[in-house]
Amino acid sequence: MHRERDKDRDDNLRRKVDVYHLAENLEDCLQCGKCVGACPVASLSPSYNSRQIVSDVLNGQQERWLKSEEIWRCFLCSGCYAACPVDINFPNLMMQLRYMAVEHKYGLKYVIPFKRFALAALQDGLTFVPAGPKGRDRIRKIRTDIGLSPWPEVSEKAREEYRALFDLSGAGAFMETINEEDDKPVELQYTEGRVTFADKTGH
Amino acid sequence: MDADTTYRPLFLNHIDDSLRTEIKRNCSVDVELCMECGKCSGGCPNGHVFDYTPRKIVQLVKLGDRQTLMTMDALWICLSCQACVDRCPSGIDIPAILDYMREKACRTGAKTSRPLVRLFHELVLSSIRGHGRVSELDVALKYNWKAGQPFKDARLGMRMLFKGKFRFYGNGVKQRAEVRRLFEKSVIAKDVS
Amino acid sequence: MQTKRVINPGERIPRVPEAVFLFRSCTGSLEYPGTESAVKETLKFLGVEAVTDPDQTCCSGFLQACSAYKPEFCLAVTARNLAIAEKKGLDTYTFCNGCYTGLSEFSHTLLSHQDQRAAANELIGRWGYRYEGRTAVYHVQEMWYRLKERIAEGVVRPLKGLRVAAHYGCHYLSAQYGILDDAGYPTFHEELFEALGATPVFYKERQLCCGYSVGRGFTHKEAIVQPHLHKKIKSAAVAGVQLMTTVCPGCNVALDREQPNLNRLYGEEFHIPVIDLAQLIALALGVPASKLGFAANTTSLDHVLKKLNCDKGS
Amino acid sequence: MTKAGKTALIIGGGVAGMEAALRIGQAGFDCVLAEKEEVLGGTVLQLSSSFPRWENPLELVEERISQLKLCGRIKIMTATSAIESRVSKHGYSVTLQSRNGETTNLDIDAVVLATGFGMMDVSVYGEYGYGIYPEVVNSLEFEARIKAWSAGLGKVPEGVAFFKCVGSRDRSKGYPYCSKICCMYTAKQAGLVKDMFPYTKVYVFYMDYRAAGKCYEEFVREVIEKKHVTYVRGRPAKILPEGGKLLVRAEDTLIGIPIEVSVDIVVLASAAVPRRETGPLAEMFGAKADKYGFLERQRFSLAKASDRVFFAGGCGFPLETLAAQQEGASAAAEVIELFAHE
Repeated sequence: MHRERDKDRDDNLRRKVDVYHLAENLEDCLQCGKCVGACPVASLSPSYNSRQIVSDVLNGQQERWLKSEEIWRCFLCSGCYAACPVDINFPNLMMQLRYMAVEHKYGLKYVIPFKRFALAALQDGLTFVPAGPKGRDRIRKIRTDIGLSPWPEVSEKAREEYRALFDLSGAGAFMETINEEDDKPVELQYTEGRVTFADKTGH
Repeated sequence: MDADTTYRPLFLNHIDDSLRTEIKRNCSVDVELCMECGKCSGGCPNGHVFDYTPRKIVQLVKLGDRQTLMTMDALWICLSCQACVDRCPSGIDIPAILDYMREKACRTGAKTSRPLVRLFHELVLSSIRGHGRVSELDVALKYNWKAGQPFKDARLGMRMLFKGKFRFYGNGVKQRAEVRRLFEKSVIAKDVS
Repeated sequence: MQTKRVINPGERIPRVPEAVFLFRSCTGSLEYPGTESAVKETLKFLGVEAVTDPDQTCCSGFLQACSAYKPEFCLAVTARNLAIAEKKGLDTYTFCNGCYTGLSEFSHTLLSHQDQRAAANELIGRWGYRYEGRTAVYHVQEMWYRLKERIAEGVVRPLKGLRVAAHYGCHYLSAQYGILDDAGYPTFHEELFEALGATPVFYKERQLCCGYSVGRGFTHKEAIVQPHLHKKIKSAAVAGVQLMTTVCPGCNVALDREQPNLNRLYGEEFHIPVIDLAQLIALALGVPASKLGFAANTTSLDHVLKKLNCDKGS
Repeated sequence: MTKAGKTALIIGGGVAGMEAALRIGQAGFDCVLAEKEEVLGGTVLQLSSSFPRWENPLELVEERISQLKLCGRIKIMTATSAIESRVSKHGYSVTLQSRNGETTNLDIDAVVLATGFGMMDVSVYGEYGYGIYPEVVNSLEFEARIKAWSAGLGKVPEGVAFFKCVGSRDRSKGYPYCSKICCMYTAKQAGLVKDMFPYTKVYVFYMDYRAAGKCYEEFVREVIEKKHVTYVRGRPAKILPEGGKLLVRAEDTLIGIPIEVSVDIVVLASAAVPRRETGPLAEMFGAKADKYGFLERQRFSLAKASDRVFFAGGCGFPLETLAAQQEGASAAAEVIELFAHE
């Protein structure tokens, strides 16, 4: 650890993070902490602190959250966004923070499990299709029993176009950059909330 | 996984003012005067390596979290340089709080991440208690022995010994008994033991 | 302050359409096919034609939120799917909060950023699609609430004495502006329960999310999701909830499938069946349980159905 | 010395309106003081104590009322509101209507609007459940509870939580401005609870306390240090009913941890907003209002809103009692100056 200096501060960080222009009013943040009070994750793992993450982005400090395990804990449930008195869309910010972390190869292990889903989805045009034939048969049976078509109709045309869009939009190239061997380790970075309070929690 | 290990938010109703009043009584420091401005943390020369900055230490006292105060890293890396007291607009003596919590930590045997600093601290104090002043040789030998590095600084020690910087006997001051009485009179001795 | 937050359903859907484009949800069609069936049955009862299209694909919002898909891809997919609805001249109705938020957020981005819309339209233009933003995105629950009286009139199997609790899910209410209820304290599901004759239960953690929304059920299951769900289901069990409804098949997966795991981990005896709101409505409207696909549920509904005097088959 | 022929109409008999009427009357001009309610005093009537001196504000009201009556040039019309106004030769011709329907026509030379401020309806904050849980009250309603307690009525609470900035400094569901007085009156109310019930836990959830005024900072510090009110820095996110109590969820932002606290009563310091009546009155007299509905003063003027129209007190912006008196006096000064030159 070192004392933070002026030169460590990236005044442009909040713009660099906000690639898709989804959290443009970040500077409005009042640091009031209403988001943390509303956060279901913070109530279980208090070192995840949305207010502190916003503060770090605004202060141009990326070291901590980039390498942190905390940013991967968010449920994106938007409770913070609903609570926020200045309507900062924190889930959208979080989404972009994660893309930035992935870009720096941090936390890839939290994306890799979805690679399988993604590749399967490309074949079917549907997400969450069971991998094995047994699961598929079960779905077919339930659907037939209740009078639906055995399988949700997704035309071959739709599937082809879906696959093509995947490659054309750059999503395919992005997915190829997510590999287990590149994964840089992340760990809990924030001291917020690491307070023991042995006998003072719960009711 | 045991349900009881699940973290739960701090429940303010369980917080009493016992630690706050204890600190007020024993250290004459009233943390309620704190205005949470953070000037103490900004000026702290070690603030960047503290797990809890001076401002947060005061906050911990307010919240009555003895456990964290006794086990935190900052307890043993605070230099007691008094910069925070000097700067505090309310004159809160944070090093006094830390002195008090250090003694409590030693006496209750709280876990620490800095056992060597604590060992040194204890040896210096016991040396003062025994001799009325710090006996360097006594402290250095005991420290190196207990820290498992008996030959550390041995050569330097020999040189100092030959030059008459160390003495084996006659280290103490004359009125040792008075110093010892001071130790016995200290509130912490009454409070903890 | 500029936009109204909570609006009345008549303002949201001024005229009940004759036909809607029903956006198929992957989870709602695969994990809980009963949801799809119940939505179609309820729309049929309300006299609204549900138009589907095999050319429609997954909304891709889930994998995007899991950081697996680039947003550019999802913007193009959304533009393509909505272009299909636009061609039919219909508004889009989803029966999954995830699809709702995916479609509405992405379409908002497409419509408010000229360059992103142009890029997406260029990608889908090669197959003759074009997205202009003429189709509005709704959740079917808005239709249920809009036609609450009509549904209440059609109840043939009143859910009398059934203690039902709502799980709103996050991704409809999180839109915050121009929605049916206050995200801070929503009650429109409870009002619907009353219309169906059931007893709504307000349990403590009613507004806690399901924890599964962005795949944390795969990456942080033990660390957070299970303690989180334990907190939620426990508070529902304490309040004496007999049945819980969702409006998002994704939430349904979390709340239903995790219960046996929670029982094992925490030594609990939770048994709160979780179904879709549409399934509950269809049940009250007299749709036979055999058409509602309760076989897909991990936490079985048998005792609830028995209480309502309808077997699985009837 | 009489200066007959000049009459000022003061609409609103709160502290600011009474002050304006008294000054104008004492300067020798005729005054009509119209108050919508049955009694004079306005918002201050509901208060149980004042900051920064812990005085009884009713004493001020009583003193002013007796002075008004003694003056001899002031006509007090309670339960009366202005319903119509026309521009006349020297000023305005105003129609006043009493609550039982009687109308009075008046020719006046100047008008002072002193309609005061109201409280925002905070039921838009579903997370706080105002209007759903009976023990969640706004600050003015809480003043009534304090009065009841000091009269020996009501149950002693085990815990009370005050939320500041409910609706103020909130661009999402409320207003972006700071209501200015909430920090002080919340400290006052919290201190009063502690005075009455020393064993009651009192929590004030705040973002910062804005105590800019003579003896204000000392007042808040006294409440914290001497009366031992617990100030918690963080905006609460949620109130849940639990076991007959209210569970508050928030963050202690000074240490960065989520906290919960169970209390009996939650007091919401609602944003101060313009009263409903202010808008139509402003329109009636051609006074300009800002985007929130507070009256705007003309450039470099203290109280002038338009020709022969002045305002004072909370209808311009929320303010404390002393400042309302000062604004009333300022408006009176401008009226007197106008009358003296004619």
